[in-house]
Amino acid sequence: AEPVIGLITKTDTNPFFVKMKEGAEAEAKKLGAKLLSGAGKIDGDNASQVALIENFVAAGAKTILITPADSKAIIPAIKKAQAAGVQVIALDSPTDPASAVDALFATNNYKAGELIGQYAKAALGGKKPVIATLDLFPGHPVGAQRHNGFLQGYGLKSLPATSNELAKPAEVVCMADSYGDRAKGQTGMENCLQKNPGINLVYTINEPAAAGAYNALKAAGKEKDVVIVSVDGGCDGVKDVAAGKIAATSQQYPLQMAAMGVAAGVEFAKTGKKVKSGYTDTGVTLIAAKPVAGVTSADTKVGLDKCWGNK
Amino acid sequence: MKDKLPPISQLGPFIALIIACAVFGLTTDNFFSSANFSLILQQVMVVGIIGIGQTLIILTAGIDLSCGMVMALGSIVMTKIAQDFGLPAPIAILLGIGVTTLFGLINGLLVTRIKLPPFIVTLGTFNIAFAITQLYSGAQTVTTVPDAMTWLGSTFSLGGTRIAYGTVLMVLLYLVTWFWLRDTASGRHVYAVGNNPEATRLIGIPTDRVLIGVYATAGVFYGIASLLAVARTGVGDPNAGQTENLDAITAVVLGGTSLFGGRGLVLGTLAGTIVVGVLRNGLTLMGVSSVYQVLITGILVIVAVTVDQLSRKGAR
Amino acid sequence: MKDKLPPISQLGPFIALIIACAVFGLTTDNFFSSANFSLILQQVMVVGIIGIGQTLIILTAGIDLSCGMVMALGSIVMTKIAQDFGLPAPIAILLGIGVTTLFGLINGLLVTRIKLPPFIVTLGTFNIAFAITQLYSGAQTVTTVPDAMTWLGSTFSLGGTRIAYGTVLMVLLYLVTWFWLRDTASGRHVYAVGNNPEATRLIGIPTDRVLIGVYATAGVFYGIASLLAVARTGVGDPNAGQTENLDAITAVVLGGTSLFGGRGLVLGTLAGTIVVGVLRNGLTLMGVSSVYQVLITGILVIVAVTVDQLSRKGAR
Amino acid sequence: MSTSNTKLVMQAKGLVKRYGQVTALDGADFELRAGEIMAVIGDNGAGKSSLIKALSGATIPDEGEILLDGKPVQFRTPIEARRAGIECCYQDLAVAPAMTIAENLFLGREMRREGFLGNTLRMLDKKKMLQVAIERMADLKVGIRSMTQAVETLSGGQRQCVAVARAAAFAQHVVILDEPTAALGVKEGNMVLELIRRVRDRGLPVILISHNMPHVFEIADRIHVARLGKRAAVLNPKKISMSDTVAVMTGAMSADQIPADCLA
Amino acid sequence: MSTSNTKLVMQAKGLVKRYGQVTALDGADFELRAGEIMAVIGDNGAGKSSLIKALSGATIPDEGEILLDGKPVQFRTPIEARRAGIECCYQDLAVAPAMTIAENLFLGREMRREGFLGNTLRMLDKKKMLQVAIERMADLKVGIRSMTQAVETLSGGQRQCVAVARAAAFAQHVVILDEPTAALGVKEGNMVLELIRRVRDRGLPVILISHNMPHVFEIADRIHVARLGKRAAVLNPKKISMSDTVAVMTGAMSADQIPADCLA
Ligand SMILES: Nc1ncnc2c1ncn2[C@@H]1O[C@H](COP(=O)(O)OP(=O)(O)OP(=O)(O)O)[C@@H](O)[C@H]1O
Ligand SMILES: Nc1ncnc2c1ncn2[C@@H]1O[C@H](COP(=O)(O)OP(=O)(O)OP(=O)(O)O)[C@@H](O)[C@H]1O
Ligand SMILES: [Mg+2]
Ligand SMILES: [Mg+2]
Repeated sequence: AEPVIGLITKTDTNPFFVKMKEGAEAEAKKLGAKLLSGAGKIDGDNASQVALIENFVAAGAKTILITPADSKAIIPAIKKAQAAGVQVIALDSPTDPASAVDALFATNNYKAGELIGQYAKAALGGKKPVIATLDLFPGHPVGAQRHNGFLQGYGLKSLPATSNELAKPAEVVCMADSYGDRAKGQTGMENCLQKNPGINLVYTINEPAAAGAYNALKAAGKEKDVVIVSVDGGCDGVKDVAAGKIAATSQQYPLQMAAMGVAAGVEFAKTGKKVKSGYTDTGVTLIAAKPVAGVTSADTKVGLDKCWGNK
Repeated sequence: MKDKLPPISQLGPFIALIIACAVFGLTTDNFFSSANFSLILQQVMVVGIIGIGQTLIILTAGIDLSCGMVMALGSIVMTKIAQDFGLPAPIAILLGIGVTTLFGLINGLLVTRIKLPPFIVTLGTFNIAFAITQLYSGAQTVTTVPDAMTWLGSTFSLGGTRIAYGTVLMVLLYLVTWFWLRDTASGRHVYAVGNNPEATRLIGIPTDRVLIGVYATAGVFYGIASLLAVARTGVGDPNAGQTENLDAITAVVLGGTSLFGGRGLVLGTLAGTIVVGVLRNGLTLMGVSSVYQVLITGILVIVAVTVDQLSRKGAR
Repeated sequence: MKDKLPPISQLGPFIALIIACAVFGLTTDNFFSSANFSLILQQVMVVGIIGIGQTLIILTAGIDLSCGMVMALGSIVMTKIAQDFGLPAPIAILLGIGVTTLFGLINGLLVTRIKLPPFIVTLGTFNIAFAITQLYSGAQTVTTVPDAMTWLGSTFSLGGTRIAYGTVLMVLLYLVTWFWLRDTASGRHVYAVGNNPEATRLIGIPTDRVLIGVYATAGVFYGIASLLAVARTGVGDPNAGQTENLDAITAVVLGGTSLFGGRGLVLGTLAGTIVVGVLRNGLTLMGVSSVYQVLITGILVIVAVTVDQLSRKGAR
Repeated sequence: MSTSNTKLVMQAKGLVKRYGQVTALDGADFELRAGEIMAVIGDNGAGKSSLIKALSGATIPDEGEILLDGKPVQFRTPIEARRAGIECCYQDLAVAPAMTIAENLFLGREMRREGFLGNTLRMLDKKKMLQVAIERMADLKVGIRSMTQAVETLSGGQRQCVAVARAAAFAQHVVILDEPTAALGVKEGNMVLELIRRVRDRGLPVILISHNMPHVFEIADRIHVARLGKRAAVLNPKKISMSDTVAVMTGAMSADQIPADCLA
Repeated sequence: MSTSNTKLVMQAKGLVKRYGQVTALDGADFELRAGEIMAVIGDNGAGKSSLIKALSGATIPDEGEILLDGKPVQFRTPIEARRAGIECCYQDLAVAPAMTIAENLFLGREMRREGFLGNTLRMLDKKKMLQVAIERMADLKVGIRSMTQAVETLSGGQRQCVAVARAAAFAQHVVILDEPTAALGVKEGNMVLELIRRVRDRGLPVILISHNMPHVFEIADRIHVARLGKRAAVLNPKKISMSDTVAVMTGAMSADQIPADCLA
């Protein structure tokens, strides 16, 4: 019978994970494997992911690919699956400790943040930064990693990659939760502009939030004076970079993660050989329409080439 | 005949509004400005219009969990149809509103014809609308949106303050609904059905038709909210609508409408909606971090209803 | 005196169960195995136990939105206290259950003493419990958990099938609650309060005390659910509990308990919980992708209540 | 028995209504003549309310036939009965407690304003409705201070007056009253009897369910005795004594023991 | 007037109860003697129900004083009144419609099983309660088939019998009945009167609100006339005529026009 591979994403509404799933499905079809997929009900939903691991094991999956919603809470369930002879590979986000899974194909969210931080510093060119951050929502590790990475990259007081709290140096004048959502990002930006009309740099958790922020800035007539940086690298996002709405974004590669994961699963089913353990960085590329000195970036053509979503 | 409904919590949201405004006014510089208030109104217009539909349904002792997801589906349908088939915006908008109305109608038919509890029906259609939204959009944001669909998000100037057309539409719809509920026979029947459905049936009012009408009308309002969501964000967003049901129900309850039906005022919902918007705006201006915002919102919601309840006791 | 409550939807979930099992049995290899059923029971035990508390509250015509978040707070409190102060597990567990009970008590006091609507009270405590959970845990998962707290997640063998102790506890608690509601005075008073609160008060039953008792008892159940959540995942998870309220209410309604209070059976909630668990498990085994799962769940929820409703009409 | 050729306005034949184990109606017959006051009496649970519920479309009988003006009708909802001009005041008072007295009186038959406001905006004429409400209630001489009071703030008897007034005021064809005087004081009870007479004088037949024998004998043209879900007899109150009537009602006397001239 | 030295079981002085604009009680006095049946009559809205609600703890009067056996009491809830042995059957029938007749009869005073099951597990003795319920309802001769029927399936009069039976069966000190015969048939009404007599014979005083004058005159030892929220007079039914009583009640005759020997 064809090997069974399970894919568990954080949600099935975030385009990032939807594309990851599509990539995995395409790869599975190509390699002749059966892909089962599932997702948490909301971001951070550990309980559903645990149930999915169990159900996939029951369904005969020999390899499970997971984007852990909670890097620590998922570990006991992973251990149980491994005890049943299943290979577990983390995608996108690491577990804590990272060694709990057989391998990790991921992007470094802290690093992604650092890149746009560095870019923003150069783009502002010595102007005193007045920063607004549109974060994810309370308690989410990816939200903290990107946020803290961004501040680190800018050279401001920040927190390490392991922290789940958001650093708030004096330069950050306003923080709002966007839930990674366009409408909420727009509302957050509007409120921040009321608080401090002098904001000249906006960090956003992802590109939909960035698009919302741009809407708000445009309505206030400030879109020209403010630098927006973001993370993700979806096609809509890259298009926004090309259009000058977003200054730069850190591009990540969900399709690649998925493809590598599925390939490893098929390999394990056929040969019984587990994937090389440890961390495989699927890479982050800084995409910017206008390169700045001292920071390596790719242009939007490269970005569009490798972007995920509808090109 | 003066419209003396028995006392309902109308003070609650207003007291909360005043307290919140006072605190924000004292602790922040920019809160008290017409620009800021105009902004808050824009931020609440989608939930505000969903809240009208939700109020109607709650007045009949029902509840609608599907409202937000149906709204999201509506905005995907109208934007995607316009994008894929190049249909003129008005037709695409009507089709979108048609879909949300259809969902309302289905809810209404299940509630009346098969006598299912509204909670479970709309939980079902919540899931169904979500799935259809995801499948039809391919989980992709629709970015090519005709200008006519975003017009309501644009602003005009009134005494130096920029006001969005959508805000005006919201207020108008509230006033129309208020008039309808208060001054027409069919509006009073909505109250009667919620107050005592069996009596209303025996008196000879077609209760089923009233209910179906209410659910379908709510669907129309969700469709208008779809359009406003598109106008506000400039895209068709398949991830929208997931929390709007709780938001809208909160606004309705905060506005003093009873979840047991038959008692309430639609204008209270407007006040309830604005309270939530003011809180979010003011707390952000104060620089309160988001966890504390959640905490404060939780406490304030309870305090608002408590103050209202106690003040009404005193008045008796 | 035979316990003949007026007919309520009890068939619904069972019919849905049978249909779902038949379909899954035919289309998948692994569905019909005792191991798989044991697994499903483990997966539903947290929501299952929350559902007992939710049933009690809904029987009194209330509703509890805070249940899941209070459960999450409880599991953070018990694990973090054990981790930070090295307290023995039983004491830490009791403290955790104490906190959830306190939340239940506060809900109950606000509902009875100030006469606030349960929906708005528990919406407030939902937010408050969430914020406290985040603040107290520093948004960090608590990973150092004493073995005694995970014991309920471990299994014993019964005729070759591994059964979790937590599952047994869940079934026991359902039976105890069923007995209580059916065969004791205070249990019957819960029904009476939900059925006609004013009459129950006039008859001379301390309705407020019954209500406060119900909310506090529900808090105890949420505390037990906290422990089971820790036992099941092996950690204290601050992000847990966000969707359990809708899940639990769905199970209660699917189990035939009326949201208007006074009618229902707690065992129906168990069936309702299992239906949802079976669906999720079976659809995953069938390889149905999650969006379609949502769609099918939505349709099945409606179909289950419809079939039930129609079958009862026929029986009359 | 000279009146037996009078036109039958309503007629029911062999009505059966079962609720699970309980048979509320067990082949009940009924006849209502034009312009008469027909009292329906019987023990508690005899099936009186079930009978009139079937006649007014509030429940659908399992078996049997209903004729209105000699034509078979099937009311599936109270609306259909109301369209046929039949108004009913039910025993468990069909009122919307949170709404005002005036609103309750006009529920389902609201008056609109004149002109644009009424025709196009369909705006209610609350002033006029209030005025008519005050008149109608004044007919009953009930001391209610304000018609804009919610019905739930009224005393038991006051509530009943609202329901009775509604049925009497708007009927076109038949008025059915299920124990309209049960909660009423002596004065108010007499007012309702007076009202019933006035309705009859308008030419409308009235079906009156009552346990109050003096009331029944004071006002009824004929008495329908319900017993165990059936019609036990139809009596002539001018001829039969109150105690014999009670004997028939409780089953102490069977129908064939009654002198023929007491039957109606 | 020889009985005026009898012990006063219950006494109320100057009770006032306002609902917004409406003054339901306007300085009402009340006296109940040991072992008597005290009828309370009055127009609709005269404040009868408000009076007994104040006496039974269902509402708290705004002003005034209540004495039980000469001692001032303040009932803040019906529970406190019930603990003092006062049982009340309210006009709008305090029943839980979804629960069975037997359950309704025993609500709040359930019987437990003997031994371990009852003492430790606090298990109800449903069999015994059912049996007692059947006996109590048999006292009233109501033809109800099954005590395990939900109350909502009963006819209006049957429901009333349940509420009356509950109050009569369990009182220790005072029984208050608010229009207990309103919805009852002739037979059942007489049964209730019979029951009231038996309660009095047990030595308990009874307060009976009724609009049924024949009933009142048949059974009452004294008649309290309520009018406009006050006590208009206390009459002696052995001396005064029914029509004079009605005249006092409706205000056609004032209290000082009544011959002194008719007062009680
Ligand atoms: N909805 C129902 N469900 C079950 N049984 C019912 C229902 N309605 C009426 N019954 C039963 O049918 C019988 C007749 O009831 P009905 O209400 O017609 O009596 P009635 O003559 O009006 O009595 P009353 O004088 O007490 O009002 C009763 O035994 C009652 O219990
Ligand atoms: N909860 C309430 N809110 C407002 N007004 C009330 C309330 N309860 C009673 N009233 C008013 O108080 C007055 C007295 O009412 P009450 O019920 O005591 O009259 P009653 O003598 O029992 O009349 P009935 O014979 O009709 O039962 C009435 O005018 C009534 O409208
Ligand atoms: Mg009846
Ligand atoms: Mg009264």
